[in-house]
Amino acid sequence: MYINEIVVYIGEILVAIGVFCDLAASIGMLRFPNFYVRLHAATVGTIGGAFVPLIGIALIALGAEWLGTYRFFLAGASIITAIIIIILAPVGSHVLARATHRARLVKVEPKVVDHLEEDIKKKEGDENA
Amino acid sequence: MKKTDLFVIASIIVFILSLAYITALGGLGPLPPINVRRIAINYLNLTYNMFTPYLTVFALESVTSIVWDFRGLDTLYETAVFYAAIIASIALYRGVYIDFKKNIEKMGLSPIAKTVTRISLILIPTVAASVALHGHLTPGGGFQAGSIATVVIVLSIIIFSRYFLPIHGLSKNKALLFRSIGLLGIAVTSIALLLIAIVLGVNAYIFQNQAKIDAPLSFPSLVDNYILGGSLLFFNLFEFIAVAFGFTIVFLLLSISEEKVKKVTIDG
Amino acid sequence: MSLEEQVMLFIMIVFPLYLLSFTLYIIRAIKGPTIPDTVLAIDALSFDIAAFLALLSILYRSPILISCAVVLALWVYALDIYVSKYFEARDMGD
Amino acid sequence: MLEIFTLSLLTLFAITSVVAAYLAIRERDLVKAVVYSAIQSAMYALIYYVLMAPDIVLVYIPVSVGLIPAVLLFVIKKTERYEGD
Repeated sequence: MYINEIVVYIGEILVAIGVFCDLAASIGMLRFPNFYVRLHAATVGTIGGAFVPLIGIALIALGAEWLGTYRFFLAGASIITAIIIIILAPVGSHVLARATHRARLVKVEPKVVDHLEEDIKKKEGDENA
Repeated sequence: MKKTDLFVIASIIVFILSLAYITALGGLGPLPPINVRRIAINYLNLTYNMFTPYLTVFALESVTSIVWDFRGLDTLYETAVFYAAIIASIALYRGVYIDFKKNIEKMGLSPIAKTVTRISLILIPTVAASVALHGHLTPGGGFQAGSIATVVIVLSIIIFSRYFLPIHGLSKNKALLFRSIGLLGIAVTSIALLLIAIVLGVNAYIFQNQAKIDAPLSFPSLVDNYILGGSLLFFNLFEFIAVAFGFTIVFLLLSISEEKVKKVTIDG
Repeated sequence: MSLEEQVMLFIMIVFPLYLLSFTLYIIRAIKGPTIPDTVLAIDALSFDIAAFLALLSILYRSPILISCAVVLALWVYALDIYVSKYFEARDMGD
Repeated sequence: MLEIFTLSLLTLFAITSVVAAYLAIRERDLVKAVVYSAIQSAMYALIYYVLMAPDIVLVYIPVSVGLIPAVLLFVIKKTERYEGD
């Protein structure tokens, strides 16, 4: 009989972690200086702030008997959404960062070394020579 | 964003809020009543009510229950609008052929994006099919599922390149064929009752799926205790096919390079 | 306190925190000096909203609302891909 | 309590959509305008969600966030990015 409550409590802990990650990511998104630094905050926001709470919501839905039969639909769809997010979100930010660097839209400002830029310059030099 | 922009936005928001406040106070005419009206109560009672099997529509969703008997007409008009748009784009691009290129390794975006897209090529159509086949139980239906499935088409055109779909066997003409199959399915579903009625020698309505007083035939709503939803299942399935392949045609044509189109349209 | 009331109370406590973080994301999305900033902010915002919509469907006690979350997560990824393809390639079909 | 939260959610989405629509009209850079209009329509979709119309949301998000930006970006790539005077 206690299995429902245990599942719901685990789910609530996961949602609470998600909310914390979400707040941290949004503050970082606002305060960080440029695009490449903001990518870190976006990672926290998508994986910690969307994937983890969706798993938690699936657990809460499994334990929530007052929602009726359709709670299994809710749990399954949450897990599918979580899988979609963990597959697609990193690729989205990767593609965006690659395009930004290639089109030179944002300057890589606080940098020690930028191997990608050196490679591109070397390639262009080879082509010109 | 400049300071004048901020000022204009703030004044627009204040205007909208004050308009909303005046409307809520009843300054622009009488307010509609808050409690549920009688026709809404009727719809809610007759949506899925097992105790009155002669009046209920056996649909769990109230939007479906409202368009229950007219879902065929709903589908017809949706497809008609879309049909005109697709025919226009095909006519605009007449004479332009998508060329065939085998070597597409170096085109498109990075290898990471390509690998992940190969996974989602299976994942996304599954989600779309579940939305289409559950259209009579949960929110969703043919148009929604078709537009979800279009994600795959657009992503594969943009991430791999415009040659990816023709290489894997989905050329423009084949998409047109599948779309025609979808349209044919919608047509057959809408006149199926009439055909059966002609054979049996009774009256029937086209585009409708409930038995009337003078027309005894209807699509089955329950099969072996599973809610089937009459003709809704068939309409959703065929419209899913029609919409998905219609969008495929549009995006395949849009992705052709501009020089090629100019050559055909200007030189004739 | 029953399990139902306790879950509802928990969601009520979480709700304003979500609203606060949405506001911050939206400020970045509107302000964002370059286009990638805006798109990145919309990206993170929409994935978080997808999680929040699932939570709302528990709060409103209507589980069938969940299918919107899947659609939102899928299409925002597509928006990323369009914008980056626009900047990276010479032609959208290449 | 639930009503207050729901109303504040609606207010946030509605005000954001007004701001995004204004910026999409004013913007000279058409790619940026497309992104702003995507924000505006996503906010409208969420308003529909809160008002319990999931069918509309399922149509509105694909068409306004997915298909219209795709078509517009295809077309902008074939013409010009900046709006003339």
